[in-house]
Amino acid sequence: MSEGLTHDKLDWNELKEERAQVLASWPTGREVDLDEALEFHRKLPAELNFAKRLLQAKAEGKTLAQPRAGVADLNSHLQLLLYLQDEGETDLLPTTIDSYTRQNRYEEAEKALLESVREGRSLLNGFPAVNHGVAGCRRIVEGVSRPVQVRHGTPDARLLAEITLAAGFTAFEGGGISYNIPYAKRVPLGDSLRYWQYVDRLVGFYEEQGITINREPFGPLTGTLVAPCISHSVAVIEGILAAKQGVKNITLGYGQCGNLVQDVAALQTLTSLAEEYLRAEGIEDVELTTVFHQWMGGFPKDEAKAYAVIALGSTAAALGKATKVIVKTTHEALGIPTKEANAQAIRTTKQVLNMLQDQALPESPALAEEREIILQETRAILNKTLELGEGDWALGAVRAFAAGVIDVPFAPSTFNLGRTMPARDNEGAVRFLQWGNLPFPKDIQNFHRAKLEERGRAERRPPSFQMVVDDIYAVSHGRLVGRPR
Amino acid sequence: MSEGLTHDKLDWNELKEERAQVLASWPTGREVDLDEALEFHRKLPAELNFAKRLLQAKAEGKTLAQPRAGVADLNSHLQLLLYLQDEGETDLLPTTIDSYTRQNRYEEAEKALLESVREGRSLLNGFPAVNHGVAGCRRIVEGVSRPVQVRHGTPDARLLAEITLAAGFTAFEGGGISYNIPYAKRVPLGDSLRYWQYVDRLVGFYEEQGITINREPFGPLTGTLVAPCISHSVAVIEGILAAKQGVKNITLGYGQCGNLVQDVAALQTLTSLAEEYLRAEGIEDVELTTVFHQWMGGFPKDEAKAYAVIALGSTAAALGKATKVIVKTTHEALGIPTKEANAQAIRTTKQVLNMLQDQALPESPALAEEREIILQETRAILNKTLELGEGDWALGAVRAFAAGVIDVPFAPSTFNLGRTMPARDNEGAVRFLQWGNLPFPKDIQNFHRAKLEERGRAERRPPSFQMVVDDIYAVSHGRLVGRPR
Amino acid sequence: MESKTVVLGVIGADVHAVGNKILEIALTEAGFHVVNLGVLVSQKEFVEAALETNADAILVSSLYGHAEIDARGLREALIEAGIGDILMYIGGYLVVGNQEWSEVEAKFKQLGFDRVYPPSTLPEDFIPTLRKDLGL
Amino acid sequence: MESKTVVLGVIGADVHAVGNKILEIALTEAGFHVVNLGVLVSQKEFVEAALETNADAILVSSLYGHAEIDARGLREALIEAGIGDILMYIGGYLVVGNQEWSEVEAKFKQLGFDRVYPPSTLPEDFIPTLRKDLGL
Ligand code: B12
Ligand code: B12
Repeated sequence: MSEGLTHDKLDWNELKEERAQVLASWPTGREVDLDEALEFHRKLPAELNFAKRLLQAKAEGKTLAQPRAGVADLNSHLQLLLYLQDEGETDLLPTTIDSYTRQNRYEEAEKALLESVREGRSLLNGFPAVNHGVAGCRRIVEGVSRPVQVRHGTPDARLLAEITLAAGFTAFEGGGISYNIPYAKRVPLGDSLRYWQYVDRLVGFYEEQGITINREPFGPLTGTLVAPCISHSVAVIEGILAAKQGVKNITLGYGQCGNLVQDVAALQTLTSLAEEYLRAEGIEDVELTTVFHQWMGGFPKDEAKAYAVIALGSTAAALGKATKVIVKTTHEALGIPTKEANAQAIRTTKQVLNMLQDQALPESPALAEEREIILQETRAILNKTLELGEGDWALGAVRAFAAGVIDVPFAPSTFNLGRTMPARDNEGAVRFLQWGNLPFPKDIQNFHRAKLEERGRAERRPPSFQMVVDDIYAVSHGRLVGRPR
Repeated sequence: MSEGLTHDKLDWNELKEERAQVLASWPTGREVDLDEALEFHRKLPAELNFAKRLLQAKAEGKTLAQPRAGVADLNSHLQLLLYLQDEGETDLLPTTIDSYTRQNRYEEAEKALLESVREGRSLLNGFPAVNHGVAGCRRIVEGVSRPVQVRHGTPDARLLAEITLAAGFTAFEGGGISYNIPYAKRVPLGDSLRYWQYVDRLVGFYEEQGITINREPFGPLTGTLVAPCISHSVAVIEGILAAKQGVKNITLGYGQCGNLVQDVAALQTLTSLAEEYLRAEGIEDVELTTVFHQWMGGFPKDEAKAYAVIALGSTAAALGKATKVIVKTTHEALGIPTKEANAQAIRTTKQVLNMLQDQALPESPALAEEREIILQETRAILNKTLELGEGDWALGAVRAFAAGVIDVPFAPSTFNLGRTMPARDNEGAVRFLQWGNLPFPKDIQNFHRAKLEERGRAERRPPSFQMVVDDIYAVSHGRLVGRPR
Repeated sequence: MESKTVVLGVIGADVHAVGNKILEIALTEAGFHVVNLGVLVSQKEFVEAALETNADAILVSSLYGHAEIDARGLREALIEAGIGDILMYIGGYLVVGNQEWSEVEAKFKQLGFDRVYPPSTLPEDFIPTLRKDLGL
Repeated sequence: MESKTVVLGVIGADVHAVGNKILEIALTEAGFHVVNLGVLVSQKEFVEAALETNADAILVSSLYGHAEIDARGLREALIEAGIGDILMYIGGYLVVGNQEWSEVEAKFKQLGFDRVYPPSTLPEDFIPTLRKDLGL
């Protein structure tokens, strides 16, 4: 699949054959009619267009809230979204796709969907949009009064994109790296990059016809001690790759690490880095916004404590002026949330966002230093990646992962080297105990070493893997830094 | 009562007659036996002494959590505290006193207590400690395994102090200003100051016998748009007055205003100001700690939103490194909380405190500026107060209130001038729309004027009383700044 | 339009002053003549003020949870003073804790209040009704 | 002491890798020989690995909610492969949402699991039992 991979724009006409194959891979593919879809999008009121809603928020300096949600059955899913809209007071809506669909296992999804309808409860952890087809999905878009995004974790989302965009969804999460490395084991990175060029090219086609679709690389990756430089590198690369295919409205993501200064510095550097590298590619007409994910690692089981984690994430998002924040729930450590728990978490989040709406983390030397660290680390990774790719970002990404120049901690993919070992420093910022092959200059290496030694001294133990394990459990056990018990 | 009021130390022997009168004012007064009480305190394990627990937390840089709680019946109250200890995971315990006792209406308290026992539900909004007497109160102190504080709102708390301290409580909230101006209408300030000198002298007596009792002026006052300079002035004066009577362990309080920078600046200046003015009085041996009150104004009714307000308060407390934080509950806008709601709020608070334990708001120009404003304003008020008092803080306080040099917004007391009008600026910090007779220098006056004009421009309306009304409702309606609807 | 007189106050040992100030402003803006007794108001003060000012209505606030005890007998005292049929409202946090509203309402209706308002009532929520009840 | 072999893996289309890595470390530290199949493991892979390594136990993880569907028939496949009596545990977030635990446990016992563990089980919560079950 990935033979001859480059970051250049795919030729829409040459894609015809591939599109025919993709649409034939499951019966509902037949329902896709681009002309009819464009017509539908043109009639969609502006406030239901996800891309426009984000730009409005950005202009107003507001942070919007968005939950995750998806169940198997169509009517139940629509009811769920309406509940989150009306009782959750949400700004943006999601449609989270189930895990079989994410692995293109539509038959299994179909079986579980039927069983779900029969048993009257969802046996799927999301909404099987491909199985519901264009007409089914459109009932969602037409049934709600907030913009809706497709959220998933699919290495090959070509059919899912064809169907949901034709149905009228106006935002599509994911990317060739971020929906492969944390979400797959054996899908070659070149393959998923190519699949996602197809998706981006499709979005680019809509854009050429005057319909702006928002695209959002998945920021948090494995959600577990992912330092900003790793997720920023992936976000910038996926942003460039999307822009090359004609995407004009991109939301870059980052998952809360937990140290307020690091989190705000991460948000502040995310778009500036992307702009810097886009400009270097001669791309100046892309609208960038940011998304902050509330804590993506293990949660406390106690709902009262989970509220604290949710509010802290909202605080960082607000003080860092993210364009939107993805909301967790108090059921995070219990299972897929009820609609009530989901709505409550959105309201908690919105109260924090509203109360902090007019405030930002004040500029300070600590914040500036943290930004500088993130900028230097990310540039080191990105520059090396481009060098490996001999000027091509797609090739560069494949080679950078193979070489461990980009290396996502705890990732299941065999195409990720897995040599880095993150751990928190004494103030809870995520640093590297081992940076593997990350191309860090000496002073950055020393910085990480010093930071972990400082923690080691405070804890009277040498920096070691036990710190990592303690850090992984820490938030669910009620703290940020995994101190020795 | 207040004739001949000065800030000098009361002579313990000269107090004998007054003590006899106080103890005779309700039958349980007879139970007070100071020698027996001292014996009990001496045997109390160190970890149950409130003052020591605070010093430990201060040394470790930790912020402790403390709820409010009190019901009429003794057993029910003990059960309530045990629940907050075991299920709430609280660090410190309270015993909140009912409103009849606060007004010395022990007969009414007695009636309501009996009716509460009969009906099996509390008809009182707190624990009538005087009616329960020394023996009753001691069952509380002996029944729990956290230090317990008496929290109330009593202009004349002499008997309450005698009884609860004799029972073994190791911390006593209140002060001659802070438990009068927001809590009474017609009690002359000189009288309440003198009543509280009695209380402080009693605490000083315990101290002379080697028993440290913590004293805490009530920081938030009316809880409604009280700018730091007002509450800091009161805190410093009450701190000095307590220290003059021999109190050695004082916790100074501040109620969350809502702007993070202002709140942290307030916490940072609170002890430094107190030290400065104590030193000027030649007092150097007082241990100072701080208490941060989560949002004291009107709360949102929705529990999910209330969680956000609670978590935001905890965040400011942690980032400002308060020694303890007083916890609100999600039932704040519904009525006195159930024990479950109370415990949940403590756990939410503790999760925030723990996760932010190793972080502080980084030093920044904005923070320094805010501190400078608070320092200048408070010094202006305090210096004028001392001038009015001709070197005496007690006299100065009486005259300062009469002159509006200290002026608490929305206070019910007729001894408060009530000429100031606070309102939020465009970033939510509490400023003055009208500063009445607060002795602000010209540049400070201009600062407030400019801040409110800035907000006015943003809202396209001139600064006016409508802003104040909007600000009062704002948090319960889901935001901090009361923007025009 | 002739303006109606209302007596306003927070009953008992209650010192919650903020809502009281807001109500005074809102009622005055709505055209009422407001006699505001402030906080810590006894039953006697309510009765005397109503008599003295020839008031058309009494608005009792209670925020701190003791209203049940504090308001008992107020209607009887008004009857005794010869103004037993004066319109009387009560509002605030009327009981300790968060109890079933219908029961709270019934309890205070029985104590002689014509209308009973739950926590967080805004001026705009009841002033129209007050005008109607007073024939405005 | 001879060391027992356990096969470890996350079943179905599930990619939650963190707990799996932690379990591998903890079991290895506890003296087991761990054959870790990682995430996205099919029933067939579990059976083959158990056969090939002559394993003493199979530890199945499922975090994403589809265990009910993914684990159906695994015991039967093991029986067919001639190792039907191998000790088998399952743990994680086994169903979609937060369902009554006793029902979840019963459901998976019926599917042929010897022990069923709820969310947030720590290594120290089950390794002692595993040792006992394996006669260590
Ligand atoms: C600020 C505050 C204080 C301040 C008051 C300062 C002052 N002197 O004014 C301080 C800190 C001193 C204080 C003290 C106490 N408080 Co207080 N306080 C509050 C708080 C947070 C806000 C009140 C407020 O100002 N709201 C804003 C104004 C604008 O709204 P409002 O007062 O509700 O009034 C509006 C409506 O109710 C309505 N309304 C009011 N009266 C009437 C009458 C009629 C006829 C109508 C139609 C409408 C109406 O119109 C008003 C304008 O919109 C509330 C909880 C909350 N609401 O979030 C607790 C609360 C009222 N307090 C409470 C308590 C118990 C106390 C204390 C006993 C301390 C304690 N145990 O915690 C003491 C009592 C002191 C005393 N003797 O009265 C409880 C009452 C509980 C209950 N009834 O079950 C509450 C509900 C908090 C709680 N959940 O525990 N408090
Ligand atoms: C991090 C995370 C992710 C990361 C995973 C990255 C990666 N590749 O590893 C990402 C973001 C990619 C992700 C994706 C998804 N996730 Co996820 N994820 C989590 C989260 C937050 C933490 C998991 C974790 O790492 N915990 C830390 C480790 C150490 O703990 P652990 O995994 O629980 O494992 C321990 C124990 O369970 C136990 N254990 C595990 N297995 C076994 C086996 C035996 C025999 C025994 C005895 C014990 C045992 O021991 C382990 C060590 O202590 C949890 C919620 C939570 N716990 O707070 C949700 C959660 C597991 N995810 C969930 C879901 C639904 C998904 C998605 C479908 C997306 C969605 N709809 O939101 C996708 C699924 C992708 C897929 N195909 O699998 C749900 C499952 C819901 C349910 N079952 O009802 C959870 C519970 C969140 C929720 N409440 O909705 N997720």
